[in-house]
Amino acid sequence: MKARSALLLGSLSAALIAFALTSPRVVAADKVDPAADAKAFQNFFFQKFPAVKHEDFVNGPYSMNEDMKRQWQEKEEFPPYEFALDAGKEMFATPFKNGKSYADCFPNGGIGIRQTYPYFDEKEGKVVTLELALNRCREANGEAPYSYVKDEMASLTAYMAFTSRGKPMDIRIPDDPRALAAYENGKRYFYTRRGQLNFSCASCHVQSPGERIRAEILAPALGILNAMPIYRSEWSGMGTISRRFVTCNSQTRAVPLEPQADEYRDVEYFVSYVANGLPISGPGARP
Amino acid sequence: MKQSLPLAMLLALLLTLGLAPAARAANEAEFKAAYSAAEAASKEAAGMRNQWTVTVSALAAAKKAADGGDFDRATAASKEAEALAKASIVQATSEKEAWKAMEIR
Amino acid sequence: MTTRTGPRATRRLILLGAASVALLGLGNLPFGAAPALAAANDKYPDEAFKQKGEADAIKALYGKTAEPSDKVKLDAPEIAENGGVVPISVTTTLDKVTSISLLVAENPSALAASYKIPDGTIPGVANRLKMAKTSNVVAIIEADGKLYSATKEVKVTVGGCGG
Amino acid sequence: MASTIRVRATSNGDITEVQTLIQHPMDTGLVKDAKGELIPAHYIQELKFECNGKDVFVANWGTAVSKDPYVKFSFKGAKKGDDLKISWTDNKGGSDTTTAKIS
Repeated sequence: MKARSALLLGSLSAALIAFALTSPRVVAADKVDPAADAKAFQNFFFQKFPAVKHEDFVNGPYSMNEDMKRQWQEKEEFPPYEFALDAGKEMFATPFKNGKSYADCFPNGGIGIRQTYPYFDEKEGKVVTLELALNRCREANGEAPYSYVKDEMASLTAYMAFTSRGKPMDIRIPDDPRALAAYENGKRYFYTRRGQLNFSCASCHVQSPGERIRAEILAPALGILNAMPIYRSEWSGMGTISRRFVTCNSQTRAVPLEPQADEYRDVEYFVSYVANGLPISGPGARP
Repeated sequence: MKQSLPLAMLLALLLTLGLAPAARAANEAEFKAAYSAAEAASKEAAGMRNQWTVTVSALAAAKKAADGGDFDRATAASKEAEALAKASIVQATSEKEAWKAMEIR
Repeated sequence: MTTRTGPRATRRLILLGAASVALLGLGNLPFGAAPALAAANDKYPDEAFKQKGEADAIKALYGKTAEPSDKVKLDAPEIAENGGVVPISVTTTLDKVTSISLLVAENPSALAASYKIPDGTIPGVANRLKMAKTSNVVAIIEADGKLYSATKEVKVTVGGCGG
Repeated sequence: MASTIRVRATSNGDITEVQTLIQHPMDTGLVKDAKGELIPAHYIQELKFECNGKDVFVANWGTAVSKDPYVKFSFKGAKKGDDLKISWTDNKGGSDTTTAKIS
């Protein structure tokens, strides 16, 4: 990290110094300041879409287009994720073979806590996502882990998200250099172009939200994970955050990493952190 | 498609010189060299966690063509795979710094 | 848009691909079992559902033609967010309505759904239909023995950037 | 196993609004599976709603109705507490039925 930022400062020299005078944050370019990042990130969207109410950003494409919003509201009357939600509730209540259940693995019995995930685990020194915690809970109780991209994991996370609906996203970054590094790694992944189409997450979700990509409207990056997991008409099924990251990668013709790879956990950490304060709206229905 | 032009010229050359039988063996060696170069570049790209799906499918197409004995197509596909892998390596290297320009400040 | 790397062709892309191909081989839909079932309750308009074209389906279903009427209110999106789930609803101010049907002209078989409206039931329905591609959606209402219709075009295409 | 039919029947005044979501693949018979074989057609053909011994709504569906189909309609002549019987049959002879109280 040190060498690269020194190189950066050297090469930008004059322009940077002039710019540094105006906003002190840049002088300390390599000192990571998540709180300032989050503020800048949110203001970028609030100024770019002044007509959109702040909490509406979590509705993704539907906050960007009236016709799509109407189709969504009609679906929401009896949403297609209804079955996953019921299945998740039932699974959550069914004890494991050893008598314990998910409630024993999570604070507050796992109810109304989704907004605190992913969190930075200081023992492990890494970001732990809700999907990872669920599988670890299963393994700790002698059960086989679920696939990260299939329906069981989506049903469980759908129910846990449902119990947190409306609660503001509340991601914490502890005062631990490894947490800052994970956050910065997530930010790097978010803005890094990949795949033969040479897109980064930002190319679509920061530079052109609200615009069409064939039939679909691009969702703004702000609050894009607040509605997870989502039932997508395109998959005619549920999708977890892992499934969304993997499919997004392959759409830009980048070979996806394995679900819950460090980069995915870090980018989830970054994207969730900058959406702090916006309400959880999962599970969601999307095109 | 950009590969087809050199391929066509190669074929034309072979036909005129009537070296078809000798060319058949040389092509296999030529393919092996091209394929291993492509594989090396592809491994490097994967090592940088920035592999492209098109590189993987070009490599697979090369192998399939070679198994079928069509070494001309196999060599062309290997060359394409190598080019794609190299491009993904350039992308990963340049993005190490370039991403900061996109960052919302 | 051919996906050279076949295995990842998503279900929806297959739907689109197969739908356009299947236009030719429609005849062999396994309706063998259905008529026996339908005979048990003769209400299932099997013949109408097999018709390819929209006009034939209406003729098979009602035996007469419809005239457009602004009393039939057809509510459908301008651009479908996804061809697999298109929310479409019909309401009307006509009275003595006995049947409402919905047709998607460009689908492999035009007739999508047909509803019987006994008296005492409000003449209207909302449902979610599948559309193979951009097409006219036609709502037919049978009121007091006459047919009224409304038509709206709904644009449908695939989503996403590449793959 | 829980019923495949989710229903919400709410009445205000003389009008009862009914919303139903049914868990069913609604395969068109035109889609290929991962191995390239056609998935045979499997779709609900008839969905019937009965209240107080009378049909209040009968749906005849083709292959163009979405997966996990949804339908909404309203009818008169019922009140809170009445039973609404919902039943469907599909082209493979499958079926399911449930009864819901109008709330």
